[in-house]
Amino acid sequence: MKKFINDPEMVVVEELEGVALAHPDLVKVHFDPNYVVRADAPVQGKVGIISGGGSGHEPMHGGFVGYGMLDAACPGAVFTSPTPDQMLEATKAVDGGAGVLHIVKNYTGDIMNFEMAADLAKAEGMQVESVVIDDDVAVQDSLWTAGRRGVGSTVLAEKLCGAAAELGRSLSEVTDVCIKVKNMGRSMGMALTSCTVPHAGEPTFDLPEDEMEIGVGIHGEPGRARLPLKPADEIVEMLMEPIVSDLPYKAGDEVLLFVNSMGGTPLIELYIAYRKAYQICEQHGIKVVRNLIGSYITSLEMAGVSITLLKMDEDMLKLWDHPVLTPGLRWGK
Amino acid sequence: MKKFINDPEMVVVEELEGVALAHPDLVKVHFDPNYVVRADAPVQGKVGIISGGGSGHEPMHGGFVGYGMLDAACPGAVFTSPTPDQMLEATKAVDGGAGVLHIVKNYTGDIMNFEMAADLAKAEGMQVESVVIDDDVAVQDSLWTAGRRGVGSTVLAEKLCGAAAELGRSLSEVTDVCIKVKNMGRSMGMALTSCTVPHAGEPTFDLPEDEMEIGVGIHGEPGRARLPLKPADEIVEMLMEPIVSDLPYKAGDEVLLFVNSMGGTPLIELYIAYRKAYQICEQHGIKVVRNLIGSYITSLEMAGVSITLLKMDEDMLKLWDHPVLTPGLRWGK
Amino acid sequence: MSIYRDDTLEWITACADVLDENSHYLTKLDAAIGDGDHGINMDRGFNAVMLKIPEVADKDIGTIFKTVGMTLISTVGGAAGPLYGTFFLQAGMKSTGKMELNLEDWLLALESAVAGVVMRGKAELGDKTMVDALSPAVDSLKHSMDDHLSIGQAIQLSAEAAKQGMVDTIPWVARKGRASYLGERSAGHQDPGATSSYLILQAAADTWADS
Amino acid sequence: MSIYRDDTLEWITACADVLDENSHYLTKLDAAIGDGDHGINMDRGFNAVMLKIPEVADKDIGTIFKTVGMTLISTVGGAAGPLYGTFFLQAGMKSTGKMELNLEDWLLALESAVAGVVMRGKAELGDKTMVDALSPAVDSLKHSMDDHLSIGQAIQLSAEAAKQGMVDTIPWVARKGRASYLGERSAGHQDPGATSSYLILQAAADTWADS
Ligand SMILES: Nc1ncnc2c1ncn2[C@@H]1O[C@H](COP(=O)(O)OP(=O)(O)O)[C@@H](O)[C@H]1O
Ligand SMILES: Nc1ncnc2c1ncn2[C@@H]1O[C@H](COP(=O)(O)OP(=O)(O)O)[C@@H](O)[C@H]1O
Ligand SMILES: [Mg+2]
Ligand SMILES: [Mg+2]
Ligand SMILES: [Mg+2]
Ligand SMILES: [Mg+2]
Repeated sequence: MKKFINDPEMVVVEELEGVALAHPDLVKVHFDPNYVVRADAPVQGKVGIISGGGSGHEPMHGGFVGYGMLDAACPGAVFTSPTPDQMLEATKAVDGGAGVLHIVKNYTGDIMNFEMAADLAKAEGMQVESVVIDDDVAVQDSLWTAGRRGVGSTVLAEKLCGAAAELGRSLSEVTDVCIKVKNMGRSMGMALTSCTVPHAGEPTFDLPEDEMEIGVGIHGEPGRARLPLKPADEIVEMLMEPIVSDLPYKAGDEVLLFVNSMGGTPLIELYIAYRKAYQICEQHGIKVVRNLIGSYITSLEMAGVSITLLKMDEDMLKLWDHPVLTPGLRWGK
Repeated sequence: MKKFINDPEMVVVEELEGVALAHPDLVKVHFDPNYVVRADAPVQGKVGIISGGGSGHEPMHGGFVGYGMLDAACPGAVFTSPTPDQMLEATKAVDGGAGVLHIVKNYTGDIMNFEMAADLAKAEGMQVESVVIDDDVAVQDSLWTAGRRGVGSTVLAEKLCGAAAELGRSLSEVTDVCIKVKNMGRSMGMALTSCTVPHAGEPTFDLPEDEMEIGVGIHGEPGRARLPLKPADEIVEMLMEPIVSDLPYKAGDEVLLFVNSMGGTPLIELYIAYRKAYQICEQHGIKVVRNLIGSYITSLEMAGVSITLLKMDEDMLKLWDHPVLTPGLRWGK
Repeated sequence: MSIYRDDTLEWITACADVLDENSHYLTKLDAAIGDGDHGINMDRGFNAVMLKIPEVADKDIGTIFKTVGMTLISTVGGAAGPLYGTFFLQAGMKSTGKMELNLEDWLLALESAVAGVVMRGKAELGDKTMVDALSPAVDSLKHSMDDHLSIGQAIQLSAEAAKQGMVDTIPWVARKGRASYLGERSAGHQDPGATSSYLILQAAADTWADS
Repeated sequence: MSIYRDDTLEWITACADVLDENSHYLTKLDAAIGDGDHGINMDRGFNAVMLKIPEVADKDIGTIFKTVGMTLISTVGGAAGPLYGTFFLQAGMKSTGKMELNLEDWLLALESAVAGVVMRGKAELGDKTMVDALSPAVDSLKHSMDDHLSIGQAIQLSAEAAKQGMVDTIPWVARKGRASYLGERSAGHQDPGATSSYLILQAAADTWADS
């Protein structure tokens, strides 16, 4: 394992220390329980927005705390959902009297831990809503399984809900925005290499030089299929087809196209992916009206790409364009 | 070689096509000769700022074209400096009558190609200044060698000069800002893994599982020494000591601390590096007043980290904080 | 014969030991069909438990189990944290004020613990989760009660039932938890949570063999 | 005996071939002490040259060499682009209007070409660059002139001198170009640019052996 770390045990804490030193103007970091919270929290009268999940997906979620996005983020151990006390304390810290929205990615652990936290917070008299993001079309959806994983749409939900809250919308209105993202967003990812959980010390999976994992999860969960390595354009087709046909996205739809690096894939390759994804949208008559290209929801150093489409309406465009000022996403401020 | 590409020959062109599709509001991409230029170029009466170099360092330089930073960027083949016709055409395209500054990284190829372009541009009656950035303390400086390489300070120079030009400063004033960055910035990098030039198809160097390359160049040039892999904090010390003692940075100095990923190192590890670098500054009484943390000057998918210190004064702070609106760096707009 | 307060403390210690020893093994199982952290998660949780236990070592069994549960909830995270946390919390509820447990007490505690896991995780038998190891253990205990076996014998049989349940998960397709994302590809792998459940119940059997 | 226009075209084609064949080798040399692209750069440049050459194949040698130079400048990039570009531009200047070159013409062309490289790159003998192969070739040509050798013989000797110059670079510490960043660690490696220079001059010797 080759990582730029000290002790595997200390990775999350030391990273959070770095965040605290780097962005004191934007965020405060609370330790034990661990959460990252807006420097000016709680914002009175504003709906508070919280997300969280295992570490190793940076900048998600801690990097999205700040004006116009999250009020707090709860980082768990690497790839392990955080514990209820983190979410409870964070919820208390951001509650400005207008209620708190929990944006949860659909993983059994995240669901259960957030559920316990929400129960505890409600028991203490707080108003809490939860929306579960489950946009990964790599996974077959069914009432009988854990359902789809939450991936790229989460970043977009955090942005749009953050803007809605900033605009003074109510908890139920902000929740509706989140549900819209949940309903209108679809994603799929793939890996060229495995990631290595620091504590585990060896790659989560073995991927021979000439193979790739299509439909991989952001924790290195195996995907739909292991296939021979293909040129970028073919891979993008393999990702786009299930995405487009799932919602389905149709001619005339306006979308945000989000091309994401799993961590180890550099920007030069992302633009090659973006180019092909854009062309496929064009072929379908789908209009790309906004985009996001970069490392936003990662899997440690895994090489790979994920693509998210989000169908946009006028309100969502307005919320997307609203200023945001966080360590990981910043414009207009 | 595992890359998300189609044909190694087409990497740069396809990436540029992606950039063109992704950011038509910010930039135009010109092909043959290849350059990325501000959508609104030339800005009349404003000093034009151009940089360029081999591709593979994204977002540098093409990702820094836009309001408040570069007017144009000339991408060469991967790790190969661009040709004079690219710089000549780009210079013409951005000349708004106030002259053009070429920000050149100190590599023999970049120097010679920019030199030829500047000669040609001057012959056509344009006013051109050039500043060569050579901030890499890993390399011994001497009159008898090619001197130090240009690395991280280049990004900072592009930001500060871009702001100065936006504020209406003259070519000689903008050039002075660039010279100040050249004089006040120092950098050093290291690699955990090699990068692979697409065309070459195999890693530029072999680095065993338990070794690292200290002082590596952004083209995978071997560095000062190959050493056993160490914990992050020790590595940061090995990078910071030569940087701090070179200028030297002294107690009371105000600096911008730039912690950069070589491409394959994820954000979680960068914050661990930032934490230690900040602490070392503190120990020296050096005050970190601004920072930049992320993948800004990369070496394809190389895993590794580089650190840049830039001593700031009041004017530089003002220029740093000035709005910037480019694909790769964005705030205030 | 009874399980005394100190026996439960011994069991918790044995759990910590066996999970530490098997941390890598559990993680490998989880890497195959999950995200490769189950062993790390359980080890982290029981390390925290071992630090917490001295504070309540002189309390009743209910308090001890509840403390284990609360500690697991706030240190394990992931799916296993709320599930094993609920497991011990529920066992603790049923043991409130008790300084010793007879076989019926233990059955009620375990039954309630497993019911808590099912309520929290909504998994059914055959979904390829820890429930597939836990549920058969409860059933086995019930039979042993009917057959008037000793606690030691009964608990050994219940651990064996858990083991069988664990092994049964191998060919199944997961329908709950992270492994369910794999669909058919989850078949052929033993469920890590079922494995840790077996280890925990086997630790009870080993610790209480003479009860 | 003379080098005719068609001989120069043949030489350029031979350069393209030999650089294509040795692209991987040159790149490996460059990977050791540079950035691993020299072979790719030269190959890209001479591929472009081969596309351009037909347009000027009926012109004078000066035009042909200048076209090679301009094409290399606008397609090679890196250090080698301006250097080899200047090399052929300068050779072209000295051959303006000529349809054939005698030994003295070739000497003047090569001398001017190498002077152009030195002017552009400011490298001195012993800096471990292409100059270390090119300069000895010029010196050798001068001696051959004095010794009244045939063009074919003279050019073969100059290629041998280039080869010796190339081999001489191995133990040296680079003082120019990317390899200079390595300091002492550049010793023990043959300079890629000196190698391509030798290959180019050897291609001339092979092509013009009977001139
Ligand atoms: N809904 C559920 N009900 C019961 N057990 C579950 C459920 N989901 C997951 N599990 C158990 O949790 C185990 C995984 O735990 P762990 O790896 O620690 O959590 P995570 O999947 O969050 O990484 C699985 O092997 C399975 O036995
Ligand atoms: N200043 C210089 N003068 C002469 N030759 C040089 C100089 N700098 C570099 N070279 C030559 O250029 C070669 C490297 O070319 P190449 O790899 O194509 O360019 P780059 O170093 O930009 O990648 C070196 O091996 C050396 O022979
Ligand atoms: Mg997990
Ligand atoms: Mg090069
Ligand atoms: Mg797991
Ligand atoms: Mg080179």
